[in-house]
Amino acid sequence: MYTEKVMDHFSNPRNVGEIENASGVGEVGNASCGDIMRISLQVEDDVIQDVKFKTFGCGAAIATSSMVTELAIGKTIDEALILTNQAVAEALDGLPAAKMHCSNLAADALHEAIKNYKEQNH
Amino acid sequence: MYTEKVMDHFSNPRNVGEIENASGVGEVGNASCGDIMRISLQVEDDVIQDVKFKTFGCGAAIATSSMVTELAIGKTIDEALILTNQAVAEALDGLPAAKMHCSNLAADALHEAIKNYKEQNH
Amino acid sequence: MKKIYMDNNATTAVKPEVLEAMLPYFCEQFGNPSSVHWAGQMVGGAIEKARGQVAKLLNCASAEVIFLSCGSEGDNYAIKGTAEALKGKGNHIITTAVEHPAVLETCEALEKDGFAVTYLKVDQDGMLDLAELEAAITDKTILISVMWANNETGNIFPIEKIGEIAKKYKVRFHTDAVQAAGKIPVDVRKANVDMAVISGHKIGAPKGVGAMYLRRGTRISRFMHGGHQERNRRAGTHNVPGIVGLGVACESALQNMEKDYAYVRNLRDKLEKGILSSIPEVKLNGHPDADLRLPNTLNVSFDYIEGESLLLFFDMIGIAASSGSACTSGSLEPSHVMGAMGVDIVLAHSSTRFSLGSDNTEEEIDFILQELPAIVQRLREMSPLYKREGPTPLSCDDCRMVHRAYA
Amino acid sequence: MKKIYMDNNATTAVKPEVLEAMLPYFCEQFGNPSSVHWAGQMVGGAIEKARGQVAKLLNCASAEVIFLSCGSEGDNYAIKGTAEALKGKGNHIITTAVEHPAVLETCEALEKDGFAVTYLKVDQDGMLDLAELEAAITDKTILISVMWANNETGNIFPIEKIGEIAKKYKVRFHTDAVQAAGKIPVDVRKANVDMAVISGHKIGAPKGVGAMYLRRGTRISRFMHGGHQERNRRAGTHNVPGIVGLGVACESALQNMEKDYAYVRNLRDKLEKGILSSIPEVKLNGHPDADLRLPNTLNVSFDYIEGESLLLFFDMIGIAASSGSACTSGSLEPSHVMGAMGVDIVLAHSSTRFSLGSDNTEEEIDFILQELPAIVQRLREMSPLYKREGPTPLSCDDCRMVHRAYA
Ligand SMILES: Cc1ncc(COP(=O)(O)O)c(C=O)c1O
Ligand SMILES: Cc1ncc(COP(=O)(O)O)c(C=O)c1O
Repeated sequence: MYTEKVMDHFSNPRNVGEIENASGVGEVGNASCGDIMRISLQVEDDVIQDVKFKTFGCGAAIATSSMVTELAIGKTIDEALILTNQAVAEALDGLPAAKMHCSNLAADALHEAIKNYKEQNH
Repeated sequence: MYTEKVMDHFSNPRNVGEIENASGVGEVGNASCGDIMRISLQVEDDVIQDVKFKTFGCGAAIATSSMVTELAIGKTIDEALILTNQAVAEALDGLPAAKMHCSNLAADALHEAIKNYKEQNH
Repeated sequence: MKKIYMDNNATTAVKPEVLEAMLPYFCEQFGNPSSVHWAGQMVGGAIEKARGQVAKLLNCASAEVIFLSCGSEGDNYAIKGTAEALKGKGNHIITTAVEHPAVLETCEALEKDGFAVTYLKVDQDGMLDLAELEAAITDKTILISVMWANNETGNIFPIEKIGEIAKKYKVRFHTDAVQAAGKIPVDVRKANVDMAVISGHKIGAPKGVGAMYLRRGTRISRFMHGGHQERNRRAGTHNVPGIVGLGVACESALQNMEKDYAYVRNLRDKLEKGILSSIPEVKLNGHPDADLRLPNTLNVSFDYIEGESLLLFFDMIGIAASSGSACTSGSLEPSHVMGAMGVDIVLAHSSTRFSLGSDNTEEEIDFILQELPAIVQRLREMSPLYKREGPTPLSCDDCRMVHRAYA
Repeated sequence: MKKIYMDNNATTAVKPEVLEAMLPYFCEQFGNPSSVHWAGQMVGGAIEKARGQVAKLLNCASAEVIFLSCGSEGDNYAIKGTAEALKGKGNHIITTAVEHPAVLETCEALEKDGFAVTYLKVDQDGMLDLAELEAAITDKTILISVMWANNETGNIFPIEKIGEIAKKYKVRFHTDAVQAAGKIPVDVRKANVDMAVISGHKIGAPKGVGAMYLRRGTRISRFMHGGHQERNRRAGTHNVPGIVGLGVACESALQNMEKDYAYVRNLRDKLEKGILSSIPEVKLNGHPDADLRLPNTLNVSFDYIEGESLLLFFDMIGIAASSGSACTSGSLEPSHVMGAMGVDIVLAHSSTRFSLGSDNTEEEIDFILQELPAIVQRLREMSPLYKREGPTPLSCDDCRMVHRAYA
């Protein structure tokens, strides 16, 4: 069902947790769909220094969350804003069709967190 | 599908043929149903001395025809008239349910032959 | 006693390589492919592999293959599913008088629900008049259903030409390819077919599995409601070993098709010529041009003899064949296919089908040709119709009543 | 890695004695039982033997057993066949909100055809109110369909009492006994059931075969049209090996029922107690009285965790279980059974089913109880819902739309 990369990120998720005194926090998803993703950021000079996630959801939800944290760290917030859910799925060598919609929201959560950071800082 | 007795009478049918100058001949059945039985009798002093049959039909039709000839030989015509299709089937240790109606007409053919004999002689 | 099996249109033995491929899926890889865990995941790939193998035989995409439980289910699904999905467009269905009961009875059931069905006639060779087919199309016609090859006579219908007509009038086209698939090329794309049905046990796969080609984008209502299997098209836990077997059988059939066609056809032609030349008063049922019949099928009527008794005599010497006579099929009327071809009723009752497979041998043909004349003669001597003087008694109202009760 | 299979309600491995009994029917005794010749006749007895074995498990007459391709087909046939046969009498069907999709989707399809369906609610323990059932009956009610046992929770419904109500009001009564048969006594006569459906692959027979008990004299329209198999009740060439396997599995289930019940129940109770006592914030789904659940089924929700990820973590250490979460079933909503029981949506997503079989061992239970707490804790630490301060975001209009597109 899942690619090796998905299984790797799912079974050894990177950057799990919540950043205390985060620069920004974003959450997307809802319990009906079975996926909730929460991303917290630490941003310095508009560069993402650290990202952590917490996710309630299926294997795809956890793996995309983990992957998005890896992709985001070190990027400027503008670079991170053009990161798409599709790109996250591709970085994982793809997701099953049924998972593309609801479980592939990690980039959205990242964008929400950046938005939240911007609201607080600009 | 068929009992051993049916298969015996089917594979080695008794009294196949037609009696020349028969005392009586009876035929029942039709091509639509796939069964036609023809019985010819030789009767002396109202006792059936010989019976022969010709049958177009399935295994059950041939076996019941063969059996009815065996049952009839030596009987008086009155005794033969009370022989039923059911009795013929029982003498063969039974027939499949689907064969009880159309293929089990041998006693009827015998009765027709007796009727024909009576018409000619009384 | 040596056993000679010549009833491959009724069912085939499972091919050894098919059974071998199936075996791991009963006790070891037994998972439900819908499951997330190892037991489910280890079989999912097997199903998709089989889907590809079926697709290759039919020349379609894997995603256009739906696995089912048998050929009958495919015919029911294709026809009822179309009727339900397109009832807003029209209520007219065109089929033929010589289809398998899975098509005919389904159409008859739809007639009770307000659909109008045209049952195209066939000529004495069992062939369709395509002009008649075209003329039957109205703006209410939602479906044409014509079998690719007939199970009793082996007649092959001009599916490509019918596909062109269907395309011209934009009418959906279903074909029951149960007898054709694996024996002759069945290219659903080339023939412009929208739905094609096959059944495993006719091609060396086990009983209890079938498949339908459903052209991408074809709207169809569900037949089997329930779970989400087969992308919501067919509910019920996948018959994994059966599906694996069907896949391997399709691959094997495709691989061996040319070779098997030539081999089996040669045997069949020998049997055909032998019977027609050595036994008097025999009628060939089906198209006289052997190219227009399946390579493995021979259907002949031995006049004056009822089919079941012939089969039983065959059986005594180990030969398995089948008959179009009433008594063998559970109903009380002879084959509707013989009826539609205008075959005389006695000849219809005496119709006998030999359907060969690649396991048959030339020695078997020789044996049959050697034994057959005496058997036929013996039964003829027993028949009141042979050398008969008077007319043959034909109909019987009683029995028709019984027939109706059964039907 | 040792594999621990605890998903027997999804499907079971074929029992060795079942496969052994089936094996001769693929390549050697491969005939079509409808055939007159040796190849057909040598398998006819096998089918009738299996019919007797199924009948014995259900306590009915052999002639009341119809072989089918799966449980879903049985539910489709029973419900659609009744609706069609009795539509002159009425158009009302009573079922429950917790049936298998094979029943629910079939009823929903009938609603489109003008039937009215009452979906009885269940309480928080997943149980029916029989007074409500009785009150739902009108003079238009033609069918009551209530499952014998629920596949997700294992809840056993009071089929005998429902049978009495059905009898009192002379309404036909169908029960989906797919999960009950073979695990607990299923006596269709005692329960006054008219139709009961079972499926092979839930009781150690292969996938692709099922059976229906149809009480003698029950009028039903055909579902699978076509040939005359099964006394005109189910078209399609018999799945001989599958049927043989189903027969042996039924015999074996009957023989071992008491022993297996005690054995499996003991393991399940240990697992249940162990989980509930060692992990906080766990909810039992189903009736708290273990006597009212199948002996093999345990359904629990681990709060804050989505089911599929739990299953995948289980899978990494070899444990196969299943989940009521949306993501695992192909649709996007969590289990309708959890929904009907009023289980909170997060808990519904975290519901996990362990369904045991007689192959499971005490060591396996110990292993699970040892590993489970850490897995649950790890996923909880990862969950934004665990120790959350704000409210849980609940609904999403977008996704509902997608759900509809899928259904
Ligand atoms: C209660 C119940 N009914 C029906 C079915 C359907 O059975 P099958 O998969 O054999 O169609 C199942 C299993 O999936 C079930 O658990
Ligand atoms: C032409 C044709 N269609 C359909 C079927 C039905 O197939 P199945 O027995 O797999 O349901 C058969 C065989 O019986 C057939 O010959």
